[in-house]
Amino acid sequence: MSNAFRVDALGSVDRDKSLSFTFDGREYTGHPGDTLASALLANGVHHVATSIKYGRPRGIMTAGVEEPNALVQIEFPFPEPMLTATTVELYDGLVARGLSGQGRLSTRPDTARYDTVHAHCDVLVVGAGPAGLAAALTASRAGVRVVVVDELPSPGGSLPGTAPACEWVADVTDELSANSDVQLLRRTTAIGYYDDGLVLALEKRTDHLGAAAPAHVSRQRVWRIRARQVVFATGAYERPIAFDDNDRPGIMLAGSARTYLGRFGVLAGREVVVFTTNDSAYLAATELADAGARVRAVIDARSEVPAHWLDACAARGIEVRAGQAVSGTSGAERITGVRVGDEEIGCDLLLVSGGWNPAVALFSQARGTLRYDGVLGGFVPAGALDTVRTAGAARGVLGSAEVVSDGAEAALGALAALGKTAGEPVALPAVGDAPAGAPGAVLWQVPGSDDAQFVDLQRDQTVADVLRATGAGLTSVEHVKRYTTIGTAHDQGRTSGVLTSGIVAAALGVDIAELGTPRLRPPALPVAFAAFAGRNRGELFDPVRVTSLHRWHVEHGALFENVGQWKRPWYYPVGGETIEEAVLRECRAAREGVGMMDGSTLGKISVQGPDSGELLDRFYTNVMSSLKVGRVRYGVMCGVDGMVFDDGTVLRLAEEEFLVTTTTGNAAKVLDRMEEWLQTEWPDLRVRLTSVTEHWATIPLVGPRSRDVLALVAPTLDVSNAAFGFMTWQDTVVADVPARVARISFSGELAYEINVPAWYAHTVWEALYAAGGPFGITPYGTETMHVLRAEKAYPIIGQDTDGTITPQDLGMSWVVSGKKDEFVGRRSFDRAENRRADRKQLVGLLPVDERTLLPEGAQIIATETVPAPPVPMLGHITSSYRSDALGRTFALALLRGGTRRVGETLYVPLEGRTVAVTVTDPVLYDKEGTRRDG
Amino acid sequence: MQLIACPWCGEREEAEFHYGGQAHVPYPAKPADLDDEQWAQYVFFRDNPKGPFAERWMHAAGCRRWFDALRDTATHQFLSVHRMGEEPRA
Amino acid sequence: MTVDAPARFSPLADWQEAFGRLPAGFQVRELPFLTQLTLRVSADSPAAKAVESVLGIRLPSASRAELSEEVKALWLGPDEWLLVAPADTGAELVGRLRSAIGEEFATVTDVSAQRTVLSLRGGLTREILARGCALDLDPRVAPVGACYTTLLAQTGITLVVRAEAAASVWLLVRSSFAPYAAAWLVDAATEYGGGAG
Amino acid sequence: MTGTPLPDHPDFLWRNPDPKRSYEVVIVGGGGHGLATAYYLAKNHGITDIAVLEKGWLAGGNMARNTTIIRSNYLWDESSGIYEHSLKLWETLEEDLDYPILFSQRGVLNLAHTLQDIRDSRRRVHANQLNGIDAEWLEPDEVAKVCPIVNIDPDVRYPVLGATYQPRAGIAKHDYVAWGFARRADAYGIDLIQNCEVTGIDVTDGRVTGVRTTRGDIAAGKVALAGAGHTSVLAEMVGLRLPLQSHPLQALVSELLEPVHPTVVMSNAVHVYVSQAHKGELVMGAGIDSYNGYGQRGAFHIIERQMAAALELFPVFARAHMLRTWAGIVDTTPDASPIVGLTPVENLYLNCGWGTGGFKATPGVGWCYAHTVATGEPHPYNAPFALSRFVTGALVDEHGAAAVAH
Repeated sequence: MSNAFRVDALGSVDRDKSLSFTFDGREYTGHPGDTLASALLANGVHHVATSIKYGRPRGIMTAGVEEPNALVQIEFPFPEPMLTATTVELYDGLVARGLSGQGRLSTRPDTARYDTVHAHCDVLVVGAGPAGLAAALTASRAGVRVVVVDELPSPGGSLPGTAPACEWVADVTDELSANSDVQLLRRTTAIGYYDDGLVLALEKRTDHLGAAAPAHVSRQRVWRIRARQVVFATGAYERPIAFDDNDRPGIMLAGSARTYLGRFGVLAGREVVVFTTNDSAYLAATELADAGARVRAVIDARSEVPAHWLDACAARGIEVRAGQAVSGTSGAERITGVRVGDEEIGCDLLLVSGGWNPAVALFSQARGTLRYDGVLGGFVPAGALDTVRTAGAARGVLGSAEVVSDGAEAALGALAALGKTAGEPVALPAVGDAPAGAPGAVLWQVPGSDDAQFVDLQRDQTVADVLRATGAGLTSVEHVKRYTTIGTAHDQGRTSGVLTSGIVAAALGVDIAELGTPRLRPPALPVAFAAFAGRNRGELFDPVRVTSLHRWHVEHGALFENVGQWKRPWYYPVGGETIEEAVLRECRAAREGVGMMDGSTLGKISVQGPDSGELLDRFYTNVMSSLKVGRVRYGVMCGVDGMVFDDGTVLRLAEEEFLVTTTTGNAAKVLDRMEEWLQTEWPDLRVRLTSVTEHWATIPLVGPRSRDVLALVAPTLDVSNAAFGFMTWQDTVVADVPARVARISFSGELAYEINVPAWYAHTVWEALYAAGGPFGITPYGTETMHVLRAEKAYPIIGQDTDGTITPQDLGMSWVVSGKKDEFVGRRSFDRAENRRADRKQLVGLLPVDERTLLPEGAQIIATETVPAPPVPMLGHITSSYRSDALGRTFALALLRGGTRRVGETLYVPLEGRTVAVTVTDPVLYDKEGTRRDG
Repeated sequence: MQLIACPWCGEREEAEFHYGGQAHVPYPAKPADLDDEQWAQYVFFRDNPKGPFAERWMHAAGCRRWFDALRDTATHQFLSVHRMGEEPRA
Repeated sequence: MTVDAPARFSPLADWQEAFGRLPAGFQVRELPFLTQLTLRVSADSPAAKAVESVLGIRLPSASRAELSEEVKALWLGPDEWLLVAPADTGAELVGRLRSAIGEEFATVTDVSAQRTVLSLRGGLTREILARGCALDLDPRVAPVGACYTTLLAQTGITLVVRAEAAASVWLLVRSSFAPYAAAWLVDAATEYGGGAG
Repeated sequence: MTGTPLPDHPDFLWRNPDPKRSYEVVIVGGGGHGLATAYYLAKNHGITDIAVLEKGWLAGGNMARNTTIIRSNYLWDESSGIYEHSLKLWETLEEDLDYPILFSQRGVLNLAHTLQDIRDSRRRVHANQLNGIDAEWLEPDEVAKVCPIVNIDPDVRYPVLGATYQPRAGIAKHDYVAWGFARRADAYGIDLIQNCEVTGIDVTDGRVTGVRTTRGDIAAGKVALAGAGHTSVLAEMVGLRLPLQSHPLQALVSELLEPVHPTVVMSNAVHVYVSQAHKGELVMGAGIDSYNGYGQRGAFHIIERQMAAALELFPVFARAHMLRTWAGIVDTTPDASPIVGLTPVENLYLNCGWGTGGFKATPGVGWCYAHTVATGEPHPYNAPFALSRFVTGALVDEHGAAAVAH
């Protein structure tokens, strides 16, 4: 009985090929061109899902994205939750099952590719139905750049599958395809309108290929189409009617039955009753009858039916009952009959048409206003916007010929807005429309049992639920939506929204035009998370920034730390060392022999111009303008709030040229901030800033033997303390490479910072590494750097500060100039809160037990036993390490009134105990500074 | 994703820009002369109108120039942009 | 002085093989070690004129590059250009420019290793760039000489249209972001075969 | 539990009265905070001559647009004080309101991705514990036990290095919460007046006397502002300038899914926070849009970025579908902490600046703000959040602890 409901000579599926698929555990066949829904219907399957709340059988109600019932879970080739059977293109091997409310995510990783493409055009046409095609062709002939997106595999939309219509579609499509300035995107659904003509669309590129989809082609693609003019030719959705038991399988919207017949050659039933409020359903009645169905009756809620439809029905033996309504249905898994008045009419298919709701979601997102059309019984665009217009059924125009003209008209409007002249007019298709009909009636509900009349089938909400909401005091449709959850499901209320408003308006006795409908939010179609993520996954999720020495670090076994987007060597374990062992070894080398590290990530800003010193004086808390050429000075910058913002060294390269270094994490922020103030506050200063961060590689060479190593690789440089003193710099040649070397130390040891153009970093690094071999030169990473600097109480901005700490809090009053009246942030130091004696200040903490390593982040309290909460906290530990040099553990902490507490014993509460600590001056190593000159 | 018309580079996507908040809030000439209240006004208080708002933006991923813009915060639409120190142009 | 010049490595030295596997319609090559100078000068100032006379070109206006001479000038901002010259000419060029500028206010900074230059060519170039660049690169909108500093996916780039017929562009990218840019370009070409590696 | 049908709302919620000419207290803003304040004014202070004025529909602003995360594990004593007060109220709120608010204490994980994240997280945990707040530090394998779908692979771009965990934290159903307060307030005789926009605030001799609205002038003994993102617009009516900036904040939901996500996960580093709500939908929040805006919509690249980050953390979400996105308007302050207290205008009170923290604070701030309005003095829990802190510099800076303090 395979495909028993397939009708010969209708539809465009490829009957020469068969596709096997499995639904709810049973195997079926269909054809290329089918959707899962059409293939199921061809096999006579109507019951495809179960409702979420009442567990009622549900069928296939529509033929498109508006489907509220036929929700399916794809299981093969890859699990995907909650798709509508009406939009899943059939492929060989598809395995799916009907859902009851919840979908299932795969636990397997999704290896499919997804991507994003930007496109630009003068006119974007959304929808390639009759209106859209006419709009696209009109625009195309004017010589502008056009993009057309359409959700179906082939253009044509709702046009009937008759020969003249098909021919017209083929002609238009051929002409569009021949124009290189026209891009026609099939299987592509516009999902959102964003600002300034940006429309996002989702293209399903390989879904229809199933398991045969090539792995290297993206499965789905998000198009970001930037259009100067947009025409939404998005059609309309047919509206159901609320009547008793209106949710059974075999109840379908009338237009959808036409689609199944015309596009897929599928007769959705053999014994048919049609219930309508308007002319459009007569097309379904006659077409289905012509295809062999027995149409038992057309129940028309209107008292007057146009004569030509009466004639057409009579000619086919179809009874028309005017002024009547379907008041209920019977059946279990499938409808078996309808009740009209006192009479029961047997059927296996009930077609319903309550009129048409223009698809206005995208127009609404574009902030177009809607108005209620009383004849249509729906909301239509109130008018075109400057750059956005609607055409055809999307603005309530019905009838193929009218729709085509309207599409062309919309494109002419767009062209006029672009200042373009139209080309040759578009020919109308010979579709032989029916004579003008009578207006439809607006009917929301047939009186009956409110609790058996479904409004939102996906949420299982009935008229009774709506009335309960209004009875509870709710007067806004948004409240009713939330009370009932109507419109919040997968279909976003495409079939239920206007109906709900109609029922609410009737219940409250207000005008539906005033009441409106719930707001439609993007995306217009549910979109897989992965499609939006696109290619920004895995290694492309976020750029990895690396220095020119990265390969060396990798080859030498470094483990890396993420610092912003940078990968920095964290430590270099040797022979299975733990981090603790490695860091102790690295520290020892730097303190006793020589170490080297990659400091290239430090921010570097070239500051040039006659007013450079003045600019720096305004930013740094100390004076930079007095720095002599050839010398280096440490500086701190604050925010306007007086809190430490960044620190670093400043080299004066020439009378009018400084080189500023920043912390790694703040490199861009410091440059941005300096540029901002220069451009906006002080444009009169003659200064230019240029980032040279990545031009220079920076290699600190650190330790008592660093001088020996440098001497070997820089034979022309006098490395003696007399010739090359602390906090000076020199241009020289290192390993045959022109280099700038500075005597800067972030460890307290004798140290040189060697800067070379980044291309040469590897060569210079290797030369240092080789020359240092006899001295045991040891590469070290950020962890060792942190220990070394902590032993000297050099703060790490962001670790020992948290945006609430001033230079004074860090014990660095010396870096705050008393000579300057003003620098950024100075005024904040005088606020009440800044004058408090009990501010948190940076101190050292020595655990009384020298082996106890305090956890960073631990809090400090005054008592050995922990009182009941809330416990008064005195501060917290910012840095904590095991020190090779000190032979013990130590910590830095921000402690309330800390400098006055030096010598006190305080306590750090840890799980179930407290650790006694002695407060000390933060500088714990070489307080006298004897080591910096070697 | 709005398009913002950089006064130098023309229209670019908003992701290229950095927001700088309210425009025309000059750094006080002599901060030391301000009382705490006045200083707090400069540091922390900015207008927050619903409607047209004079703002500063920077074309961070482009020419890196700061510029002034008049933007409607109710609709998010830019009403005008102009270069620093120049008069607004529609 | 030594006989051999010290070895140097460009940011994408390790990527030649991956670039070599790209499809015919999308050829990527790193142009290593080009001299790059940041010039900051007020347009039309005496200093700018002095620079122009040294280079023999007019400094290009917004969103344009001047490509006619040996030293190319790329507009980066209203008072900022990137001068791109053959490798190893930086010191000499800086010297010439600074002496021409004299006492006027303009700055020239050697930033040769700050960015690397990628040459992209082939019929797929625009299509692949469109996967991460939001700008309209249609030749009618972005003709030869167009120069945009913008975003490619998540990295800043300066894009210069070198030739229309062969769809040839330069991408200048910060050295630390260059491996990301390379990985992104190679990945973007996956669906055309080759390159996926 | 995930995947169960929602309980029905009561058959009656509230009257829809016309405004009277005068009230003892007028609350401007019928969101969660305004409704909770009205409720606690009646319950704790016996004041019922109150109107709550709402320019649209009740609880239709941020209350309808947030991701419903409730937690109290904030860094500073001042913050954890008021949020923990709130969390304690949440724990009995269902009975108190006699409304099924679906408060689900499923725990919240705040992920750490960098070494500095770890330091900041542990600092917060230590502080929380000493403040009597349940907080734990979890290593990556323990994170996976709490939430098996989190990707703890160390080789990803920003690996999960651990997390803080507050077991008592969780989520609730926002509409139910708001309507629970509203129904109780209405039952006390408080007038909830919708479609009533305040267009002016009357002040005589430095003292507030009433408001002007689209539904007529209303005299008031006291006026309490609870306008969230629109507070600047309201304060401007009396010439009061506030350190507030209003920004779009976006969120989204998926379709209904079988239970996969048992807790709440937040990652400030990559701007993701996600839970699976009662019916089974994934509810996710994104980062704040950078610019000021009252448009209740944000830019799409924020969502795109968030999807990428979500998939890094939760690869199983790849084929979940985004059903709807929306945006609220959050009013942010320079220190990422709220402003709750008195104003220079007598009998005019201020509650604003909650940024992304407003929902979780609803009962707590309602309680404290009611105290402030009733007594004319701030409650100890909101005293630190005075407007004056921006002058003295006594900020409660939550930026350091949570760049996005959801």
